[in-house]
Parts: sequence; structure tokens; C-alpha cells
Amino acid sequence: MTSPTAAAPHAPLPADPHRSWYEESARGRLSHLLDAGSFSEFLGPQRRELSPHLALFNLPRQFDDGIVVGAGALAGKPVLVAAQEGRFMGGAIGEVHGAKLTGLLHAARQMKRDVVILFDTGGVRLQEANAGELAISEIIRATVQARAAGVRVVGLLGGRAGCYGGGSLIAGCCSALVISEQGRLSVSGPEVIETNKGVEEFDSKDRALVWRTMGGKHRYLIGGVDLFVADTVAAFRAGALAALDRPPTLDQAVLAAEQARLERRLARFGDTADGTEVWARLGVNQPTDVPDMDLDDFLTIANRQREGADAAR
Amino acid sequence: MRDWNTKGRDRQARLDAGRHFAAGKIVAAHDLVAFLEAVLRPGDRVCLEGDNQKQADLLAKALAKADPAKIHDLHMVQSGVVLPEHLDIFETGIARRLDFSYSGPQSARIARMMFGGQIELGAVHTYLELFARYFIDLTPQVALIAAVSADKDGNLYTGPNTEDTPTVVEATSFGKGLVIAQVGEIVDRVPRVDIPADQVHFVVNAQRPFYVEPLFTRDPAAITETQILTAMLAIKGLYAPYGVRRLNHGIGFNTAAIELLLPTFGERLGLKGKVCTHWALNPHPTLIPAIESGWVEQIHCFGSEVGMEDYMRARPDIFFTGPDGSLRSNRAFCQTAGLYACDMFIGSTLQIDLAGNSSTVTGGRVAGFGGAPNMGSDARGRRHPSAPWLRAGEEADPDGTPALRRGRKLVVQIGETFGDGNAPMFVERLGALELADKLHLDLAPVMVYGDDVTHIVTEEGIANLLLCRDKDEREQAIRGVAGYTEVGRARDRKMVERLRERKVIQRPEDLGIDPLDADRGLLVAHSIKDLMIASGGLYRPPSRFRNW
Amino acid sequence: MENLRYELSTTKPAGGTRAVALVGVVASGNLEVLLERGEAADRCVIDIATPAHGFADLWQAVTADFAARSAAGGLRITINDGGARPDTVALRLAQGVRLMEKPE
Amino acid sequence: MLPAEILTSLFPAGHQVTEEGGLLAGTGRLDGQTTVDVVGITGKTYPGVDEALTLAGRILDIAARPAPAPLLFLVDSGSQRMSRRDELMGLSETLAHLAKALWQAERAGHRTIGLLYGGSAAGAFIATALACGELVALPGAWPEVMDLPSMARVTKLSVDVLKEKAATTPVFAPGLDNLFATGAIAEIWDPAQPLSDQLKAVLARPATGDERARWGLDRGGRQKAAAIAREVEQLALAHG
Repeated sequence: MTSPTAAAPHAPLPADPHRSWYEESARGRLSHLLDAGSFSEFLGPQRRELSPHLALFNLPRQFDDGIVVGAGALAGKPVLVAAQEGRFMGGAIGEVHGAKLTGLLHAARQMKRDVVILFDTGGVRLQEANAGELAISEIIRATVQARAAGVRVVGLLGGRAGCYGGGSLIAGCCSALVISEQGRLSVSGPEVIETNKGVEEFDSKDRALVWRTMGGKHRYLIGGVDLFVADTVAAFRAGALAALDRPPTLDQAVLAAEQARLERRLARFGDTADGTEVWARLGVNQPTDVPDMDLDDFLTIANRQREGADAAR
Repeated sequence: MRDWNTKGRDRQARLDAGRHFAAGKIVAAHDLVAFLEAVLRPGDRVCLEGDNQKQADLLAKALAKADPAKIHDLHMVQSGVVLPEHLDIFETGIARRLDFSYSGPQSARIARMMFGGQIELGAVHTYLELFARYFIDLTPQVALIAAVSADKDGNLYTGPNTEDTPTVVEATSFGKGLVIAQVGEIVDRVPRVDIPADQVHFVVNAQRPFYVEPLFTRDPAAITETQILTAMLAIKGLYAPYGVRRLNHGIGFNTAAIELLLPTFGERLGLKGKVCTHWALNPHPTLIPAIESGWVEQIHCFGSEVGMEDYMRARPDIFFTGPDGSLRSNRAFCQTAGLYACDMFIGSTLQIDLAGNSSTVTGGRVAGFGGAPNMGSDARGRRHPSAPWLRAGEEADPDGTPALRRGRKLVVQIGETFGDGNAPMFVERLGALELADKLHLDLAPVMVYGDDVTHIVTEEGIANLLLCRDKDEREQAIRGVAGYTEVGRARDRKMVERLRERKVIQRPEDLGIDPLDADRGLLVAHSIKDLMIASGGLYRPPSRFRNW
Repeated sequence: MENLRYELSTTKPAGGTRAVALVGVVASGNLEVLLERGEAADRCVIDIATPAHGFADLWQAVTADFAARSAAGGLRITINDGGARPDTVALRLAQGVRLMEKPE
Repeated sequence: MLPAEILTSLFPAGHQVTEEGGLLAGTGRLDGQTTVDVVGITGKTYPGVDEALTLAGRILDIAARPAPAPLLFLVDSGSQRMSRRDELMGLSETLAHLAKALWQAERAGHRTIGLLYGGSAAGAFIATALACGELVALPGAWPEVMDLPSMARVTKLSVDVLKEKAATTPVFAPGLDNLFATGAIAEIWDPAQPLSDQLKAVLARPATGDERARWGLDRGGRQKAAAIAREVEQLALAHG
């Protein structure tokens, strides 16, 4: 929530570090994330690189195809950045959208330049599903290649469309992930599960269930992400900086550690039916209170009880 | 010799009939239908308590199960037609005639039943008007009411959602009618006595709380930029210049946006302490940030709001609370307060015509009024001055003798030019007139009459109708803020520009409002969760609003 | 998709020096507006792509009011519409002109 | 073709590939010199967290072996398993882990060849077949991102309308031809010829980088991706 900032009458509102990450547009997030004035966009809206496929469906197009890519600086350190716009077609990944991110990651590998991805996506864009699916596969390959070259690929998860489908697999290949409570990270979305498996399996209207199953707090508690931050632009900036301090390493040892970590998770929690049961087993005393906890209370408990990923990612 | 106590004897007969089913005053829930059949008479005037919030739902269900051969042709006099059972009884013939105020959730079905002749309509009232008639010509013979708890004697605790109950009981009990209460539990000692036992004749233990609709919860996540722009116009163009301290807000998203802009935009304008200090208002969750940042001095409530109980208990300086600490609401008193002691009503509507009449009747829907016509009208009996009231009076009649000139209440209609489903808010002819034609009504259900409306606010600007000197000016002022609706596009551009020069119409740029500020970032809270956090965890939103 | 173009006379030239501005996103009930310079100072060209067919008269009315009321001279404006209501279109256009006036 | 027929045709010198719980594991002998590691998902199995982890564990074991050998991934799956438990346990992590494991094997010197002989869809397709260094397919394979009826539901268009549109572009509709045209698949094998020869031919070629965008361009299924990616890459490099 944005707390009121005292200001002289009629003065324009100052740039507010408390602005909600969830509420911001892709461009708004970038403008608050990066050092002021440091951002240069590649293939910006003036280039009008629109989707060649949406017209077939009489659907409107967006000048940037729902992703902003470019270069900027974070606390003086140069980075490459990509920000998805979750409000345009749910941030879905199509041919142009995907290719922009692939190209950025290829450059990152060659430049040994760290990348920050601001996820906000429902996954593949159905109207160009095959192109989107392949783009995701190419992005994953480009991501792991960049990491092998020593590049950090940091994912920020707190957008209104969440991070679903193929987007969640890309996130799973990042070197570090930062999430807010609002962030959702999952392959199948609630509506998809309900449509395919019935409301008994998943009631997508039960929003609390959605967050208990795939929301930021759960993902942080089970070690699915590395940092948990408030839903503000300033917190995500601090989170991105901290994530960029983590190692990029991706090799046999890291993957063996991830294998062990994920096997331990299944052994420890695999028979639970609900997030609250997982949290209880982690040793959280009042697991049903977790959703209502504010940031500080949550972090106090979570940092004592959570499963960490310990760079096994 | 005339019998001067027929009513008392009638009640005694009902009491005798009911006692067969009661232990003391307590009626068992499983006997409820038979009990009602025993105490009711065909043709009775019955108040089944229910408004836009609380519902005597157990009694409504029981009444709907009564045998229409035994109980029929009832005349229902009640605030709200909200539950399906409220209309079921008209389908079965248990009830025939209806006088009411509000029918939001049943607006489509009630219209069909009116058109189909299943409901004989008395009138659609404002709350206060219907309450008034309880004491004159619509006194109930039986009232079916709802309370939180009762003691063995029948003292009732109605809790935060007291609402209509004291009024209904006063009229019924002292009018020699029978009062039957459903309660959530029977306790040794009620937390406070809201209704004394000697006004209550029977009590049934529902063993669960009565139903309450969270009608006044507006999720900040759903507020649009256009609504924010409109709210900025209202704050800067109305609240600030008139210095409105005493007011009532409607329940729409536009006024919710105003509440959420006070601690940001309002603060920036330096308005804290100068506007919005005293309220006749339900406990809107969206007002929490303004309360917490010290804008609000006092709020009197029509009813409560689900989830706000603990918050209000913890803010006794702001809310009217009882010795037990919980809120005491009272719809009749709060409506009176809104009518006489507030300088502004601001709320949204579905249709406004060229004379400024507004109505919520559209197509096949009759939603009733609730309190809006009462809040949204000038109190002709008002005698105390206040700055906004005097200024509005002066604008309406600049040449009148100041000491003899009536002030005017600010009655503001706010909304976007296009509403839900792209329906235009401005129309040449109100849907209410078609309804009146169809049902052969003497009076179309107009929510706020044009001559009471002082301002209309849309994203296009503010039309100050007080400054209009004739019918033509008024029409063009309305067209001038009607945007790209057909009404708006048919405006006389030259006349609208002249009205703008006279500040009859003020556009966002005339008020120095930057369209770039019309951004959700200006809202002090973006979600229900933000409101919960702002309350320090005291506000407990109902599950359907939980998004975390 | 329906494509519309309006070439309008303006009363005031656009302010500021920023070369380009973008406001809004393409979403249901929303639109994006790209503003660039390069037209004559007394004229404004607006190109619109909209999936909602048959609303040319509304676009005509909104853009005409915009050109008459705003400092839009010299601007080339391109709109990708997601089915926005006229009030949203007018708001975005007003925001775009304001953004062009602001330093980058 | 059935998995048994495929394995026989692939490994005329014999194989020890077994199936358990919808997953394949073992080795096959391509000829006297070449032993191939085999993993797979079969019988339209929907991989959830358990399957993905089992596969990834086997692949990582293979990757860790000092003497690299080709790794063949046979694929006939559903989409990822759609369930509350799988998402609760972090299916996105496990599927990404599987894709990373495949890539690690490749990096450690194992050629990873995906052989799509049945279905695969959505996240499962990304984490299995598409995560291999090269993907080949047999006719009759049916890859899809989403089936047309589901797509019809989401896009609010009828299946007939979608089919009509699919006739004009390979970019969205399911099926091998469409995925081939967009560049997902290196080649479609001829089931009438010995699969062993066709596998040997693939292994005889040097491994290349990710050529899929170029194939998509050459085959007309993805005309913009290669150029856009290239241009962003160049702009970033030029920006420095």
C-alpha cells in the first residue's frame, strides 16, 4: 500500500518508492527498478514490431508485443532487462515477444552481462501457440547457456498476470528468483486445473486456495524462490540487487543439489493436501495465520522455518 | 358503547394462539411454521425485517413454508426485498400487496412479478418515508425481526447491525402488534439491551447469526482511472470550495475512489480537517485509511458492515458504540441525520435525464431506492446555517435577501458518462417512465428529482445546476458533461462554452487537474488486503473479498 | 480490425521537447496511444486500429474535441485500441499530450 | 509405431529398456561400438513432479558418467499433470529441472536426441522433447500446445472457425506438420527404413547450436522470430 507522502499543496506527487509493483505497468516497473535515466529500449514501440498473427483473430496488437527489452543500470551496475506487460493478452508469449527475450539472452551470454526478467505472463499466447511454445524452449536454452557462461539471470515475480505455463518453466531456469505475496508461480493456472479436472480438484474462485497453492508466501516457504519482498517498486529493486549477488553457477553439482532438494521436498511434503499442511510440517505454529501475516511477521517466521534453495537452482 | 381496545384484544388472541408453541416466550425452530400459521391472519400487515444489509432470514424461510390456504393476502411492509423468499410468498399467494424501499438483488424478478400482476404495488419509498408510514397508515400487525441474542425474558441484543429494528419494534409493539424475533442464541445476559423484553412477544432461536449482506464493501482493485479522475474533480471542485465537512456518500466506486484519495490527493490540497470530518455513513472499509490518518472525527451509521466490527470497537472516538463496546447503528436516526445535519449527499445513479431527474430503473429492473432519495433531497424544514448550505443557497438565488434566503443542500450525482455494459448514464427519457406506463403508476420511481440535484460530476467535468437560470441552461449544462453519449453529442457547443466561462461547467483543465494524476497509484490502498493492513489487522474482510 | 485515420486542424502546438510518448496498454476497455512529432504545427494526424467495428462516428467526435481542446499541433498519434470507452480514449489522449510536455 | 517396435528398429543389436510407471529407462546397442542411453515417457503419461524428478535423476546420473554416450529421449506423453498437488509441490521447478538436466547432459558431451513418436503437449513438451539438443519425430506423432476444443473455449471461437484459420497458418494449430513448419523438429523419420540408420545419420552430423528459429524461417512457419532475436542481440551488443 502506498502511504501518503507529505507534500506542499498543488505540488506534483513525487516519484513514490512505495508504489505497488503489482499495479505498475511493465514500463512503470522498469522506470522504478533501474537507475533514473539509465534505460535504453531495444525495438521500442516506435519500431512497431507488432505480432503478425493476431490480425487473423481480429485481435488488437501492441507496439511492443507485450514485452519491453533493453539495457540499464542497477545501482550503477549495467544489466539487461526484459519486462512483460501482464495486461496485454495476459502477458502471453508469442513469436515477437519471445524472440525479443531470446535475442536479449544471446547477447547477455556474449557480453557476460547479467539479466533481470520482470515476469508477468500467463504462458504461451494461444493465437500463436506453436511459435510461443518454441520461443519458450529457445528462451530456456538461451538462459541456461547464459548461466553456464557466468551470467546471472534473475527473475522478479509479482505481476498481475502471475507467472504461469511456459513462463514458470523459464523462471525455473533462473539463477535467483524474487517474489512478493501477490506473485503466483505455477505451470497450470487455477482455471486450467478446474476446467480439466473439475471444481473438486481445484476451485479457481477460491482465491485464498490459489495463493496457498501457488502464491508468493508458499513458494518462499518451500524454497521455490530465494527472496520475499513487499509489493513495492523499491522492495523489488532491493530484491533484484540482492539476487544479483547470488552465484550464477549452473553445473552438474548445482543440478545434483537441486535434484536432492526437490526429492527431499517430495519426501517431506509429498503426502500433504494443502499449503497449510506443508507449513505446519515446516514447523509454523499457526499455519492458518500465514496468509494474513504482514511482511515482517512473515519473514521472521519464514526465515526460521523455510526450506532454502541454497543456490541449488 | 364503543370498544376502545380492539387492537389490544386482537393481539391478546394472537398471543394466546402462539403460546401453544412456546415455552415462555421461546418458540422452538421446528415449530416455527405452525406457530406463524397460528399467530398470523389473512390480510395482515406484516413487516418482515430485512433491508439492504441484515435479514430475518429464518423467519422469511418459515413464512414462505406456511400453508397459503391458512395464510394469504398478506400486505408486506418492509424495507428490503432481498431474499428469494421475500418474493416466493407472492408467488404462492401468501402475500399480495407490497410497500417497500429497496430490492437490489431481486430487481429483475420483482419487475417480472410486478408486470405479471403477482405483486400489487403500494409504493416504492425511501427508508425514512416507509418508517414514517409505520406510525401513520402502515403500522404492522406482526413484525418478524432479527437480533443477535436474547435472554430468557426476551430482552434483545441487536449488535452492530441494529439498523431498522428499533423503529419496526416501536411502531409494531406500541401499535398493539405482535413482535416475533429470531435470535442467534439465547444467553443468560445480553451484552446490552437494544430492545426491552416488554416490547418482544416471542423469540425463536435460529442457533446461527442472521444473514448480512456486505453491501458497502468496495474492492479498491476494481476502481478505474476514469473513476479516479471523477473523484479528483469532486474533491477539488466541490469538497474544497464548499468546505464540506458533514456529508453522506453513496455506495458506488466513484465515492469509494474519493474516500481513497483523501489521504493522497486531498492531503496534497491541504484539505485535512477542512472537509469530510463528520459523516452519516455505513462503515465503508474504503474509509479506513482516511480514518487512520486523522481525517475523520465522527461517523454515525445506518447499519454495520461485515468484517468491520472489531475495527469499530477499537475506534470508539469515531463510531457510536455501546457500553459493551460494539457499534450501535440505527437506520432511522442516521437517515434523519443525513437529511437534516449533512450538507452534502454524493452518490451515483444509472440514469439522468435532461432535467436532472435520476433513476435506477432500467429495462426490466426495479432496484428501489434505499436511502438515496432521502439523503439526496433538500430538507425544507432545515433551519440551522452552515457555510456550504448558505453558499449553495446564494448560488441558487444571488439576488435574494441573505437573512431570508434558504440555503441548499448539495445533492451531487457522480458517475462516468458510460456505465456498466457501456450503458449511457444520460438519457432523453428515464426508464422509470416506461415502468410507470406499464404498471399504470401515478408516480414514476424517480430516485432524486432534478430540482434537488445541485451538481453532476462526470469525467468530463462538473455541472453546477445551482448557477443555471432557466431550463435551457440546465439542459445544456447537463449535456455539457454528458461526454460522448447521444445526449452529450447533441449539446449546443456555443452555449456550453458560455456556460463554461461562467463556471457553470468546469472541466478538469479548468480546475488544474493533471490527467496524468488519474492513475491508480494515487489511491491510498489498492486492494482489500491493503485496507486490512491499514486497519492494523482489525478489519476482517469476508472470504469472498479475500484475494490472498 | 478497423483502421481509421483523422487529419485534424489544431489550435495549439504541442508543448515540450520529448520526441515520443506512450500511454496506456492494449487490454480490454483500454488502449495504447503512441505520440510522435513530425506533422505541421497546426495539424494532428491520428491513426486508429480497433477491433470494434462501426464506431467511426464516436472516434470522429472524440478526436475532433481533442484537437480543438488540446495542445496537439504537430503530433502524429497512433492508437491500438482494445475496445475502450470514449471516456478512456479521451483520458489517454489528454495524458499523452501532457506526457509529451514533460522532460524525459 | 509401438515403443517395442521402435526399440527393435532402433537397436537391432539389442536393448535393455524397461518401462515402469509410464517411464522408460535402459540402454540400447546401436552397433558394435555405440551404446545409447535411453530414457522416455510413454503411454500418454502426464508427467507430474514425481515423473519429472525420476527422469531428471536418471539423466543427471547419465550426465555425470565420465564416458559420454548418446542419450535418446523417447516421448509419447500428455501435457503436464494438472493437479493441485503437483502445483503445491512446485511442478514448474521440477519441469524446469528436467529441462536443465537434459541440457547438462548435452553440455557434458552427450548428444541428446528426442524422438517424438506419440503425443506431447504444453509444459511437458517443453521439458522433454523440446529440451533435447535435437528433436526428431515419427509420422503420426501429435505434438500440441493446447488441443483445439480447449483453444476454442479460451478464444471463444468455434472449432470449425479455428480449423479454417489453421488452414492458412501453421502458427497455432496442433500437429506434427505445424510444429515442423515452425521449426520445432529437425527431421521426420521414415518408419519404413531402419530407425537405427536414421539415428546413426543424426549422430554422424556434428551437433549444432539452436537452429530452430532459422528452420522456422526457412519452412515458413515463423517468419519473424529469427530476425527479431538477431536484431535485439545486435542492438544489445552495440549498446555495450
